[in-house]
Amino acid sequence: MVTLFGVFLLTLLVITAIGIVRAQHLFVAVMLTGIFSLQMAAVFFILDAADVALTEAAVGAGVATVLLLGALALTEDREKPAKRRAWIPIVVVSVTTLMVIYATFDQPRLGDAEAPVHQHVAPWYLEETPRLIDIPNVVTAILASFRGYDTLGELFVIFTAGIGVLFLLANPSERGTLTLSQSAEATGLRHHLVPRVVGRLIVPFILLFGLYVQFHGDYGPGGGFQAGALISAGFILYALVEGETMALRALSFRLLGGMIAGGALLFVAVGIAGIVLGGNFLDYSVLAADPVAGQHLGIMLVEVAVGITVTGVLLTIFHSFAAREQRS
Amino acid sequence: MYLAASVAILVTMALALARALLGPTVYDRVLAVNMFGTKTVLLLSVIAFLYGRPDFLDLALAYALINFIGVLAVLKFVQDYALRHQEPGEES
Amino acid sequence: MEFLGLYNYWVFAVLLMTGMYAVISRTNLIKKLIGMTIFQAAVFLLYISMDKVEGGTAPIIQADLPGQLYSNPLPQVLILTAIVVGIATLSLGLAIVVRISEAYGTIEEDEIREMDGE
Amino acid sequence: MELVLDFASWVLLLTGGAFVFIGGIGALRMPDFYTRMHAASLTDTLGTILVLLGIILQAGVSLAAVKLAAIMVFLLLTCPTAAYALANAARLARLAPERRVRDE
Repeated sequence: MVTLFGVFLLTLLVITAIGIVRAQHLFVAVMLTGIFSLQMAAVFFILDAADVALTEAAVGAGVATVLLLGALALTEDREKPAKRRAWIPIVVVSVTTLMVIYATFDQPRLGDAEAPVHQHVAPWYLEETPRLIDIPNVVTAILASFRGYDTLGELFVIFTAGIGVLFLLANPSERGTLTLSQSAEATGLRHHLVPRVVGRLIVPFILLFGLYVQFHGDYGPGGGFQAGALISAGFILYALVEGETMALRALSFRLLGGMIAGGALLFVAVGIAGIVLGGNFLDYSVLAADPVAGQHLGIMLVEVAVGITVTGVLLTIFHSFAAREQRS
Repeated sequence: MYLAASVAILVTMALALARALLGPTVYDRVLAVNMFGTKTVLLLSVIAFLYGRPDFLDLALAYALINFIGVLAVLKFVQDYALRHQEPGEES
Repeated sequence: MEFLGLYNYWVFAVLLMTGMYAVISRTNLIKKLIGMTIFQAAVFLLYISMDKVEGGTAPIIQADLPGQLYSNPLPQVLILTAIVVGIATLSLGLAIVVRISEAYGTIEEDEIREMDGE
Repeated sequence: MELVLDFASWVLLLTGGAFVFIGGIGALRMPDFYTRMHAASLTDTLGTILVLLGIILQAGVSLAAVKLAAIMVFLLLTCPTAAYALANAARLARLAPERRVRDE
């Protein structure tokens, strides 16, 4: 029955995607992207991927819409109508769609336990995680320990993207001491009493929930990526209701820069600590006397590192866009 | 009975999507996004119980906490827009 | 019910190409980026569809239920990180679009080409 | 006792589902934006309360019930705020009418 829910949601997903492409008004496209993200999260949840759904929820609801609106405010919010009807793309896209659909007939059916993808390393991860690492959430175990190299790489991609946005948008002379004018824009929604009161009330809960997701990630859905996105959503809410200036007073640009670098360095430091103590890079078993306790410690430190960097990068990006808006 | 409730929620999601696609004003679409968000919270809670894993309510909780940030961002966007485009003598 | 087993992959194909269409046929740069996120989401959907095991549950081990089947955790790890990387790269793209808009006064690709004197 | 609780949660879930559905119809069929908002946000909150209460009765005294109660409280706080922000945005745009903000 739940599979049918999935089919229904997937159909809505396709309709939404076509709606996004057809929308002339970019603002409308952004709003439909919000719906698209909600549907994706529900589909992920139905397909047993609770961690992924939580990530999509934290990123799609809190951060993506705000960033896209920030970019629209800096550019244009309307697409120019196409001068001519593009036949070639339609033909190319239709033919490719049919080819990909033809290729899917060789795919194993959804939920087939005999599919090749389930035969390789996945059973080993599921069997050995309780013995080697002893945390219930296998996703966190793989993310932080078994495939720690991957995660380190991904973290550095995020790091690089954050630095790139900073280079492109932040004014060098203002960096570090970015102070915003007290104009009406800089104060955000301060004069709106209802959002301000409710926002103030909700922000601590979002941050608390973010910390819960961060440190409960070994036992339930969660971890550094989700927590980073949730905590940045909390600070973005604070910046919206209290103004950029107040948010930067809480977490200054300089501190955010430190967080971006500090998280990545902490991850590498944990890896090097493994070498120093006689193991391999990112081998947490040697971090404590007991290998399993070492794994617990290593996973916690690495997840904290991820959380710090993700928070730093997302907030830096948000503030860079907002500061650009001030100047223009 | 979970099924009945979730079918009602799914149909409402489709209605909200229809409103989002039809418009006619952009605010109708924002309204539809917000509606879709609360319906997602409900659907996730119901499915968590259908699956018998109530520890996954964290997801619904996350949406309940941060889903309204998008609408606040819309308010700020429109407000800034109105401020920037309010040149004297310009009316349409 | 047999054909429903492939429905996820068909949706993947259609979404992939919807995103692709936005990227290759639209001239607006932000629309292209939004198309790219749809393309990305299609890939996420493909991976997550592959992880499902019939009768399985999310790979968070329940000690009180031995013998419980779990879905494949590996694609979930890949996609979990890819979502956050996706938003980071999207904002990098948006930052570039903002700079283009400031330099050229437009974000339409063909107008930018004209200004470059092609 | 078990039966009474089951029946109560059954009724709550069904009425909640009905309210959610009616809200959806209202949001689709009402003639203009402000009335649509009224339909959406009013029955939204009521439907949400009923559905979540129905699930809480099923969950019994557990961590899940606490989480559900938290979800309910947060939704009741954030939904009206979102409605306020949306109505304000719409009003602002009417005050400074600008074709680019208005669709079409």
